[in-house]
This record gives sequence, C-alpha cells and structure tokens, in this order.
Amino acid sequence: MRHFVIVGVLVAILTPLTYIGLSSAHMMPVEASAQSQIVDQMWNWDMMAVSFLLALIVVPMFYSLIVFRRKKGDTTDAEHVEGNTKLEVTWTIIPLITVLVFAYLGAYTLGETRIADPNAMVIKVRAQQWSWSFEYPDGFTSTDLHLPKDQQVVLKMQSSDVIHSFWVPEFRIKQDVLPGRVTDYRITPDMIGSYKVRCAELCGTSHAYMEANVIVTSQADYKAWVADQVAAAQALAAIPGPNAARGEKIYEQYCRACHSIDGSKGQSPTWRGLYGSTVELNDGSAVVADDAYITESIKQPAAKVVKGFDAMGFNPVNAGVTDAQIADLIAFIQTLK
Amino acid sequence: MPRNEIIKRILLSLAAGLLLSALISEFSYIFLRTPQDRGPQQIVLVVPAGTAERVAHGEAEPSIPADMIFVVGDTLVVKNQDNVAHRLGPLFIPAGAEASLKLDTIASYAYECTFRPGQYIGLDVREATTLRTRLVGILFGGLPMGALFAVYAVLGIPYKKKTE
Amino acid sequence: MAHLNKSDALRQGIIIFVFLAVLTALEFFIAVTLEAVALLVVVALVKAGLVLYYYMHIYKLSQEADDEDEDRHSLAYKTATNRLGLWLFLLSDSFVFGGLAVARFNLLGLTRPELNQLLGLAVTSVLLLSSFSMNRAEVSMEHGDRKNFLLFTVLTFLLGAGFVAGVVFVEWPTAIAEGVTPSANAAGAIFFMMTGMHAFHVLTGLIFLFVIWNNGRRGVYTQEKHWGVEAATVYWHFVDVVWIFFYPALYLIGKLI
Amino acid sequence: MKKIFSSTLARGLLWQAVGWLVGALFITGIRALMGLQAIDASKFFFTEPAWVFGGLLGALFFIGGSGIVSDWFKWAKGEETSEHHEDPAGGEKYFNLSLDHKVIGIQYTLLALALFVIGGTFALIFRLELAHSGLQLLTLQWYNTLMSLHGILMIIGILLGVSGVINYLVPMLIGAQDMAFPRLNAFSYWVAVPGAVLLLSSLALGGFDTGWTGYPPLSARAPVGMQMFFLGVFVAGWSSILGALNVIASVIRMRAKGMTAFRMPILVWAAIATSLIALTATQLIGLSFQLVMFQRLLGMGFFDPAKGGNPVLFQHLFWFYSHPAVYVFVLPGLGVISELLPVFVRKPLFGYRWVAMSSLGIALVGFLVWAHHMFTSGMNDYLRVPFMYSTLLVAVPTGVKFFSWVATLWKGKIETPTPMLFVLGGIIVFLLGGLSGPPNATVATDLHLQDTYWIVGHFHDTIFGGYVFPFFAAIYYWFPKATGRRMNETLGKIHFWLMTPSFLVLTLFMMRIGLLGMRRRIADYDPALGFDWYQLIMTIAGFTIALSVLIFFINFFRSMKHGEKADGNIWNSRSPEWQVPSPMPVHNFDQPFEVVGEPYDYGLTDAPYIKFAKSTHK
Ligand code: HEA
Ligand code: HEA
Ligand code: HEC
Ligand code: CUA
Ligand SMILES: [Cu+2]
Repeated sequence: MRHFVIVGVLVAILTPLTYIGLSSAHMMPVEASAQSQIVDQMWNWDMMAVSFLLALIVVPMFYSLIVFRRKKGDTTDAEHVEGNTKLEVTWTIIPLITVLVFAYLGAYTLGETRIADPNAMVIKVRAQQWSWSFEYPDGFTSTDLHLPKDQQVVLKMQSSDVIHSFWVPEFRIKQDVLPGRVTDYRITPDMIGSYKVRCAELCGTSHAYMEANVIVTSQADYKAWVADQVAAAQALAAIPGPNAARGEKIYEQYCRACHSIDGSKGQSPTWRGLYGSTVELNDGSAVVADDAYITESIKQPAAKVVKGFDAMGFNPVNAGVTDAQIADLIAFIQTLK
Repeated sequence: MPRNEIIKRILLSLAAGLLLSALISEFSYIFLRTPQDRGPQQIVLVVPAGTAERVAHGEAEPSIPADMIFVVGDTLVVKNQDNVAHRLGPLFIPAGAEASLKLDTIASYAYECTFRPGQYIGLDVREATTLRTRLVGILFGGLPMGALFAVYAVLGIPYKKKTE
Repeated sequence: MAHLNKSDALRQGIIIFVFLAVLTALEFFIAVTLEAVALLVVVALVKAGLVLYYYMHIYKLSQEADDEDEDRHSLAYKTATNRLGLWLFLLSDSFVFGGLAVARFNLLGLTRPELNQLLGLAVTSVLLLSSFSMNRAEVSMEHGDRKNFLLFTVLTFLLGAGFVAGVVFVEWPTAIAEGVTPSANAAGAIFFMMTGMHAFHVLTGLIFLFVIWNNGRRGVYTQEKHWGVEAATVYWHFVDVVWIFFYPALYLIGKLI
Repeated sequence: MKKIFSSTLARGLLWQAVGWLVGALFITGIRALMGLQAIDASKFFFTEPAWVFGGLLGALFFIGGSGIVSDWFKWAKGEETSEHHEDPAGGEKYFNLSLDHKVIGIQYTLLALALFVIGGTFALIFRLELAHSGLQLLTLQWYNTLMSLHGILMIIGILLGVSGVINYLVPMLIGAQDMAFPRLNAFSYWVAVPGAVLLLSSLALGGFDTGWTGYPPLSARAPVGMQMFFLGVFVAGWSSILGALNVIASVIRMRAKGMTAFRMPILVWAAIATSLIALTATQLIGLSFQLVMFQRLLGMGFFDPAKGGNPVLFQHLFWFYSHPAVYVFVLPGLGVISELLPVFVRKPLFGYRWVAMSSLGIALVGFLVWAHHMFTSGMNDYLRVPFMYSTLLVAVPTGVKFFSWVATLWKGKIETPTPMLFVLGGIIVFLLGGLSGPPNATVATDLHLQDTYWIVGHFHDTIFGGYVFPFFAAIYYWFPKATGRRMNETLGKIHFWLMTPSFLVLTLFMMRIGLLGMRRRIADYDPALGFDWYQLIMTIAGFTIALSVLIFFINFFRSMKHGEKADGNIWNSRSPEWQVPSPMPVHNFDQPFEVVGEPYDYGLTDAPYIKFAKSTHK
C-alpha cells in the first residue's frame, strides 16, 4: 500500500510541474488572430491531459525500476499476479470518458473557429507554383496581403496548378488550396504586425520559398493603403498600348517565382538579356527570342523548351493571363538588358 | 461460445456504438451548424427597375450582392423587373420575365452578368451538411466504436452457459 | 454439393442459374423504369449471396474449421487449409474492387456514362452462363464424371473468352466511338479502369481453367483429390460476383451524364 | 565466386535487368511503329511508358527467372514436387531460395536492415543540408528526392522487418514446423527485392518531389522517377499482402494441440491483428498509385480537375491504407514488448486477455480513422468531427496496453539486460509518440500542427517506440535462437545509451520547432525564424543515432562467429522456442508439444506451459 501512496504523490507533483514547464516554454508563436486564442485554449487542454498521462505512466514505471529491481543472486520468480478485471475495466472506461470529453471540447473549439461574420471582407487568393497573389474587393491585385485589424476576412482560395496550403503560423489556421475548387479561409486578425504566409503543402521544387508578406494594420492605415493601390492601378491601366511598368506588375504576380530578372541562374531561364538573344532549345535547334517566340512560350509553354530545363510547368493562359497582359510582359522583357 | 451468442453480442455492440456516436455527432452539430446547412431551396434574385442605368454609370445596385452562396441542388430564379433584358452567364432574361438556373455541382462560378458594375457575379455552390452527411458522420463515428465494443463484448466478457 | 447426388446437384445448379437470370432481367427492368438505386443494390446483393452460397459453397470454410484433432498431414486437412488461403486471397482482392467502386461513386456520384445497354446485358449474360457451366464442371468432377468435367470446362473457357472479347473488342471500341474514352473525362477513365481490371481477372481465370483442363485431361484429378478444380471454380465465381456489382454500378445506377 | 552468380538473388537481379530492357525496347518499338516519340535523348533515353512497362516486366522476370515459382509451375503442369528442400550450409543460404521460415525470417530481417541503413543514410545527408539555413549541399530537387526516398525506404523497411520478426517467430511460438504455405512465404520475401530495386532506381530517373505520400496533381507532373516509386511500392505491397495471408492461415490452422485462443503467446495475437490489416488495406495504396500511374501514362483524369477528376479522392484512397499501415508498423513491436516484459520481470503479463484484445481493437478501430490526415485538405467540413472522436478512440486500447505494462512491472523482480533496456526505451518513446497523437486528432489544434515538424516528431517517436526499439530488442533477445551465440552486452548497452538520449533530443526538438512554424518537406528555412542552432543539434543527434546503429552492426556481425556460446534457455523463458536447444533445429520441434498451462505463469511452481509428447509413441 505504501508504494501506491508514494507513486500517487509523485504523480500529483509531476503533473502540474510538467504542465507549468510546458506552458512556460512559449511553445506556440504569438497569438495574432481571434482564432489563435481559441486554438491555443484547446492546445492547453491537450497539454494538461498529456502532462497527467505522462506522469501516470512514467512515475510508476521508474518507481518499479528502482524499487522492484531483482536482488543480486535471487533467481526466484516474482509474485504470481495474473490480472484484475475490475482494474482493467476502470482503465478502459476512464480513458473512454476522457476521449468523449475531448471529442466534445474538440467539436466546441472547431465550432468557435468557424463562426462566420456575415459582412466579412472577401479577398480572392490565387496560388500557383511558388507564389501567391491577392485580389482585393476594390478591384486591384497585389502580391502582399494587407488586412485591417479586428475585421473578419474570408479568403476565397484557388490554385492554378497543384495543391498548396495557406498557413500563417501566428494565425494558427491552415487550409489547403485546391486546383479546380474554391476553399475558404476565415480569419480575424487582432494584432498589428507583419507576418508571413508560408505554403504548407509540398508543391514541388521551390515549395520552401513559396511565401508572401501578411501585413496587419489599423483600419485607417488599411483604407489609406487601399486608396493608394486603387489610384496606382487606375493610373497604370490608363496608359495606352503595351506598357513595361504594367508588365512588371504582371511579372511580379505570375512569373517572379521562377524567372529572375537580374541574370541569376535558377529553376528557369532568366529574363535578363532574353529579348533578341538566340535561345538554344532542347531538340538542338536555336531560335531568336522575338515577340512571336516569347508569345508562343507563354501561350504553349511545352511547344519549345529551352535546353537544360524541364518544360515550363506553369500555364499562364489558364491562370488568367490575358493577351493584353502578354503584350505588357513583352514590353517589360524588352527593357531587361 | 455458440455462434448465435457471438452474433448477438456483436450486433448489440454495434448498436451501442452507433447510438453513442449519434449522441456525440448530434450534440457537436449544435456548434457546427452554418446557415448553409439546409436542404435545397429556390432562391429568388430580383433585378429592380433602373439597374441598367446605374450599372452604366458604374454604380452598384445595393440589393444585388457581389457573391451569393448556394447549397448543392438549389435553384436560382432571376426576376428581371428592369425595362432592359439582362444576362447572367448562360441565362438570358428578357425585360419583365424571369429565368431559373439549377445549381447541382459543387463549384464556384464566376458568371458575367449585366446587372453588376464589375460585369461579373460570384455564385458559390457548397456541399451542405444535410441530414445525409450527418448520418454518414454517425456511421463513421459509430462503426469504430461498435467494433471496439464488439471486441470487448465477445472476447472480454466470459460466456456462462445458461445451464450452469 | 458433394452430399447431393448427381441429378439433385444438376437440378440445384439450374434453379440457381434461373434465379440469377431472372434477377438480372429484373435489374435491367428496374433501371430502365424506376431508377431505384436502393432496389438495384438489394438485387445485386441477393445475386451475390446466391452465387457465394450455392456455387462457391462458402459454408465449406466453417465445416472443417473445428476439426481439432484431425491428422495434420491428411488430405482433408491440407485441402481445408488451402481453401482458407484461397478465401483470404479473395477477401484481399475484393478490397481492390471495393476501392474502384468508391472511386466510381466519388467521381461520378449518381450519374453514369452513356453506354450501350444491350452490349452490357449481352456480356453479363455470357458471364452468367459461364458461371453455370463452371458449376456443371465442378459437379461433374465431384461425381468422377471426367468427360463432362472436361466438356464443361472447355465451355466455360469459351464463354469466358467470349466475355473478354466482348468487353475489349466490342464494348471498348463502341464506347470510344461514343466519346467515352479513357482520357476524355473521369467517367471514361473509371469505365475503362473498372472493366479493364475485371477483364484482367477474367484472363487470369482463363489461364487457371486451361491449367485444370490440361491436368484433368491427363488424369491428374480424381473424385477425392481435385483441389485445383475447386480453386479454379471458386475463383471463377468470385470474378462473376465482382461483375454482379460492377454491372449495375456502370450501366444501371445513376442518371446519364 | 561461381556460387555468388548462381544464387537466387544474382539470377533474379540479372533477369530483372533483362526484363527491364526487353520491356522498354518492346514499348519503344511499338511507339516507333505508331509514330510516337520513341527515344527521348535529352532525358533518360527511353520514354516514360517504356521505363514503366520495362520496370513491371523486370519485376516479373525477376520472379520467373530466379526460380522462386518453379514449384508452382510444376504443379500447374500436374507434376509433384518434393516436400523437403535442403538449404546449403553457412551464410550462403540467405542468398538462395529456401522454404524454411527461419531462413526466410532472417532474409526479411537482413533486407530490412539494409533498407534501414540506406534510408538512414539519406536522412543523414539531408540533415546535413538542414543543419544551417540556406542551401549548402543539395539542390532543391535532390533534397525532395532524398527526403521522399528516406520516408518510403524506411516504411518498406518496417514492413519487411515486421514480416521478418513474425515469419521467424510465429511458427515456433505456435509449435508448427513451418508456415501453412512455405512456397508462398518464400515468394512473399523474394518479391520485395525487385520492389526495393525499383524504388532505388528512381534516383537515376530524375527522382521525385512529392514525399512518400505522392499527392496528385503534383505526382502527376513529377519526373519519371515518380513512376518507379509507384511501381516499387506496388510490387513491395504484394509481399506484405501475401505474407499476411500466410500468417493468418498458419495461426488458424497449425497451432499445437491445446493452444486455445487465450493460451497463445501474446506476440501471435499481435501478428494476427497486424496481418488482418496488411491483408486487406494494402490493396488500397496499390490501387491509388495505379490510378495515378494510368493518369500519367494514358491521361485518365481520375485526379485531374480539368477532366472532372478529384485530387482529394486520391488522399481518401491513400490514407485508407496508410493509417492502418502505421498500426501494422507498431502492433508487432508492442507484441514483442508484451512478450519480453514477463521474462525480465519474472511475473505474468498483467491482464493477458485485455492486452490481446487491445491489439485486435486497435487494428479494427484503426481501419476507420484515416481522414484525420486530411483535416485541412478541403474534405467535407462536418465529417471531420466523427473522424476526430473515432481517432481518439484508438487511445483507449493503446492505453490498456500501457497500463498493463506498468502493472506487469509493479512488484516484479526486474533485471535489465540489453533486450529489456530496449523494451523499456520503447515504452517511453512510444508513450511520447502516442501522447503527441491526440493533439493532432482534435481538429482545431491540427489546423496548426498539420504539415509541421511536430508531426515529424510525432511519427518518429511512434515509429521508433513501436518498431525500431522493439525490433532491436527482438534481435538481441532471439539472436541465440538463430546462431547459438549471444550478442555482446556491453556493446548492446553502448548502443542503447547512445541512441536513446540523442533520439529524444532529435524528436523533442522536431516538435519544438514544428510548433513555432517549421514546415515539413522544406530544404531551406527562413533564418529569421531562429531555428539554425536547433537544426544543428538535431543533425548531430541524427549522426549519434547512426553511430549507435553502426555499433549495433559491429556487434551483430561479430557475434555470429565470436559471440559467447548460448545454446540453452539463457533467459529462462517459458516460451516454447526456448524449451529446445539453440540454434533452432530445422524442423523446430522434433516431437509436437501439447499446451497444458498458461503461457506466462511465472511465479507458480510446476505449472509448465507446454509438454512434449513422449518420443516413444509417435
Ligand atoms: C508509426 C505508428 C503511429 C502510431 C502508433 C500513431 C498513433 C496515433 N496517431 Fe499518428 N501518425 C503516424 C504514425 C503513427 N501514429 C505517421 C507516420 C503520421 C504522418 C504521416 C505523414 O503525413 O507523412 C501520423 C500523423 C498523424 C495525424 C495527422 C497529422 C497531420 O498530418 O495533420 C494524426 C491526427 O489525428 C495522428 C494521430 C494519432 C493518434 C491519435 C494516435 C493514437 O494511436 C495514439 C494513442 C496513444 C496514446 C493516446 C498514448 C497512450 C494512451 C494512454 C496513456 C491512455 C489514455 C489516453 C487518452 C485518454 C488520450 N497521427
Ligand atoms: C522507420 C521509419 C523512420 C526512421 C527509422 C527514420 C529515421 C530518421 N529520420 Fe525520418 N522519416 C520517416 C521515417 C523514418 N525516419 C518518414 C516516413 C518521413 C516522412 C517523409 C515525407 O515527408 O515524405 C521522415 C522524414 C524525416 C524528416 C523530415 C524531412 C522533411 O520533412 O523535410 C527528418 C528531418 O530531420 C527525418 C530525420 C530522421 C533521422 C535523423 C533519422 C535517424 O534515426 C536515422 C539514423 C541513421 C540510421 C539509422 C542508418 C545509418 C547507419 C549506418 C550508416 C551504419 C553503418 C552501415 C552499415 C553497417 C552498412 N526524417
Ligand atoms: C513554375 C515555374 C514557372 C513559372 C511560374 C513561369 N515560368 Fe516561364 N519558364 C519556366 C521554365 C522551366 C522555362 C524553360 C523551359 C521552357 O522553355 O519551356 C520557362 C520558359 C519561359 C520562356 C522562354 C524563355 C527562353 O529563354 O526561351 C518564357 C518567355 C517564359 N517562360 C515566360 C513566362 C511568363 C510570361 C510567365 C508568367 C506569366 C512564366 N514564364 C511563368 C518556368 C516558369
Ligand atoms: Cu505551394 Cu508548397
Ligand atoms: Cu493516421
């Protein structure tokens, strides 16, 4: 009986110690969204259970290893105890009840994270192999995600090629982005600061670098930023004919993830000095990089493949790049000497 | 243990598992219900008179939302009270008439339409958590529970012959 | 079936075959008129039950299971172990077809591709007939009637070959002609994968039939010792049971796309 | 030298190469005739379909050419085959076809250790890359390929290791002379060899960048190596399915007289539970990979949204196998822990019946919880709730095992030679792994944890605790049965005390940085996150584990010849295989035994478990 008491006391001591140790170790990133407080609450309940269960198994185990060690030279067997059905039933029923309690807590927490604010702001997110782009309700598109504090936003997300996953560690919530279907990401940022959205589903070679800035500002700053963006977008759109500056914006949105413009080598050919150069193709032939070649490389990426590279895995046309935008891109490429 | 005893215990365990799972599922459904959790309905969108001019001046008609969320199986009925014919994706609605569009696949359509300034309206068709989904959920929760209870019932509880 | 004498076994075989044929016709009728999915599933289950009990004699599994003190090296004991092994393999293989059925209903829901119904019914009847003649072959072997065993095995082989030819050389080209191609859409892909995997299993069944025909011809099997024949029979009927579920899933259940 | 080339392994590999070439040339010929592109000079000479058909034909030629199916061909031709199959003496028999379950068990174990070493070395290479932020050693493609191969080689290694332990021990434990179907047993082992070769060949064909999960649409556009991955797993899957079939048939049909269900050794229960899963669920990973292969080869749009396909369907089919698979990994290991504890505590296994039932419970419940790997995948929102509480339900039978182990240790007479050390280490590590499971199961928390290093930490704990530690314990414990010698205790203790702490550092750090934002499957991480020194320590810990495994191998190979002689019941165990001298006679038990008592009645005087029939009356 003495053993039981000692073990019981040790478990009673170790459990809070483990829990305090865990929660003081700042296991989670900063809580930057309303949902993150809810998720962390569930996490703390989990950690309480883990601390208790860890102690409940480890303490009697190490206690036995110390106290019930075989004495030197003792070759007899230990006491013949086969089992105890009452004990077995208890340690089946209690975990079952714990499981049901955690099922309830889990469902409650999930419900809390999905509470929908009817007039949440809708931002369309397009993910492609290795970059994000955000289309705001006011009609302009940016590669940065600006969000106003304390207002729920619904990101309607879709991918142009493979499965990606939108995750901001400080917001806690993660949601896959699927080709051919829209998935929702509902979040209410409640802490000003700049974070990073990091793609969390393996999406090919540069999955590690598929990131974008997430900037949470006050309502006023957000409105000011939107006003500038709308003005800039309208100014840019007003310029007639193919335009390099517009081309650069499109480049940033669709092509920057793979093509460098400073000549550095990477997964795909650099655009620096491309226009007018002779390009060697993988079937040995060579072609001058004029408007026609570049337009064809954009519209049918697999038609002519540059030597030493795999075919361009991204199809700009079905990602939504229009003919006018292609013209702007070519204008931009022409400026890259 | 005779075979019909085993079968009796298995069936009882499965029933217990399904019951318990039904309890948990329905209880947790309270937290998870969203407005879209309803059976298919008919949803009416009215294009009020004068919308065409407003759109021509680049203003939005307030009563027409930019995005509408539907449930698989819904029917969208567009009533055109304007004096001008309107188009919504595949639908052509003469002035004063109405037309309906069946939405039975999960998708998000971006149809052009003539009664919104952006010339485009988002129709988002969702998979609703209908009763059928909840029953499937109860099955997914109940079967493993039933299986576990069955293992314990058949192998755990010793079988005492009636005669003893 | 061994306990039944020859004529009773024949009668039972015929009754079961008639039942199956009637139910298949019923299935076709239900699909064309009511499109009641639940009813189609029930009919398929009944057909499968009949084949499993009467043609595949699944009950033999439990008969030998509790012969505790049987001599471990006796033929009966070895055959019972072989039988258990075969049924475990069929259980495992059925998960492949289960997975394909899940894929079919996940991708197409309650819709189905536009297929030639008469062709579908034709190949199904050919396979049903082959099941009946396979039953005749096994019953003949169980009564030591080698001549009929060989005759019906050849008949089953021809019907089976007819089925495969029907699917691959008639159905596939007609489907492709009507636009249901492997690479066109999910419906085409599912149709070709399901019929392809099933046809492949029918092919392996045909090889199995050739082996037992060849051995039967050379007198390897006797009335007491013919495990090869039982294995080929049960496998052949299993492939038929798979089609009992695949036929409605592909041809009858759901509205046309 | 001649013996090497005439061995089954050499002949098989030769025939595989021939088959591969014949298959590739055949398809290339057909493509040329059809006017399609036949040779792809810039890439890997043959086109993808040629490589795939060649790979499949290579595997079939391996099976045909190596002679492992020759008996079956004889049966098909109506010829009789001899029941006795003499194995050559010495180590040579492990490279040749043998029908003896003990030789096959050791063949499985050696192949498992080989894959473990190759997979482990890949881990060390990419750990070097991860030691510092920025790319120093590997390109992005090489990282993705090494990481993916590390995962799948280790997993196939586990399946082979599990088959090795079960095949070697189960016939002995149930008192049988061999498995129910010896030729099928040999076939199941040998079919894994071409599978492993196919997996490794993906390195030469551009590798693949999808991880061991191979989700389309990414896996539909990966390099040709992707097809070799699919084919390799497809072929290795046959080994797992047919092996499981054999185990179930053997345990049902070939137990000793008097060995009722609750008088079987506990490891046999674990083997049955594992085999039930492996027999059925494995087909689904084969099917899901087959569908992607056909999508790549013939454009069949199962998972291509443009053709009405559904990428999430692949995940359902894949995880329907891959979660029960993780219970295939650990159930035998937990069985080994339950088998060895009573021997070193000299006390019966506490609640034998409940521990036996928990194995079956875990296997059955484990079948219907697969979607907890897909909480963020865009599956039906509401269905995540049932999968949450059915996943948590698995904790109940697992908990029964833990509490029974602790109750077995309670008031025992514990001694800790190396096998016991690994058993205790396994319990602790598996507890850490298990307890990191429920936070993944409660959906809201998983939204943060999914695809982070927390999950990598979770499954390295559960795999090491549930497989690697018990697997090493089994080797140290049953080594004398195979060689008549024991492994060196000091080297064993060094192996344990080097591996365990460094492993705990590795996985706890994995969990730590995972929570803070370290994503899975990335070759480079943002220095601003401040993980650099965590990663450096983890790399050092990884190398320490490898060092300890190297010490194990030295001990393992040296003890075969120079180990201390141990031909008796050196652990004083009641289990049947220890009642006969080591190394184990070819036919296990010359006279069959009858079970007359309980398997774990330690502490009772003259309560024997088994009694050999008098050799006089045969
Ligand atoms: C190797 C074996 C193994 C084992 C045994 C387990 C056991 C468990 N696993 Fe794990 N898991 C993996 C291997 C394993 N897992 C792998 C390889 C992956 C990732 C695959 C990939 O993505 O590549 C994974 C991923 C994974 C996920 C997906 C995470 C994600 O990708 O988002 C989840 C989610 O639910 C999960 C949950 C669980 C649970 C609840 C258990 C339970 O079985 C654990 C039960 C044990 C206990 C709970 C401890 C002991 C119990 C008690 C002391 C009794 C009382 C306890 C309670 C009442 C809670 N695991
Ligand atoms: C059995 C399963 C198993 C085992 C044993 C291991 C062992 C190890 N694993 Fe892991 N691992 C997985 C299964 C396993 N792993 C899986 C399934 C994944 C997921 C893959 C994916 O995401 O798709 C993964 C992923 C994974 C990652 C994440 C990669 C990423 O997401 O980017 C990391 C990172 O550190 C890692 C590290 C390690 C390390 C350091 C070891 C160390 O323990 C290895 C130590 C080295 C050895 C054990 C062998 C070396 C021995 C010698 C050299 C001895 C001398 C040789 C002879 C005698 C011939 N593993
Ligand atoms: C997923 C990576 C990726 C993205 C995104 C991408 N490209 Fe490419 N691109 C490549 C690769 C790889 C090549 C070289 C192979 C080839 O020529 O097809 C290439 C080649 C090209 C070429 C031919 C270059 C030459 O040297 O001949 C042009 C022009 C081009 N891309 C334009 C674009 C435009 C415009 C966009 C954005 C709308 C874009 N790319 C987005 C990967 C990408
Ligand atoms: Cu996009 Cu990873
Ligand atoms: Cu899992």
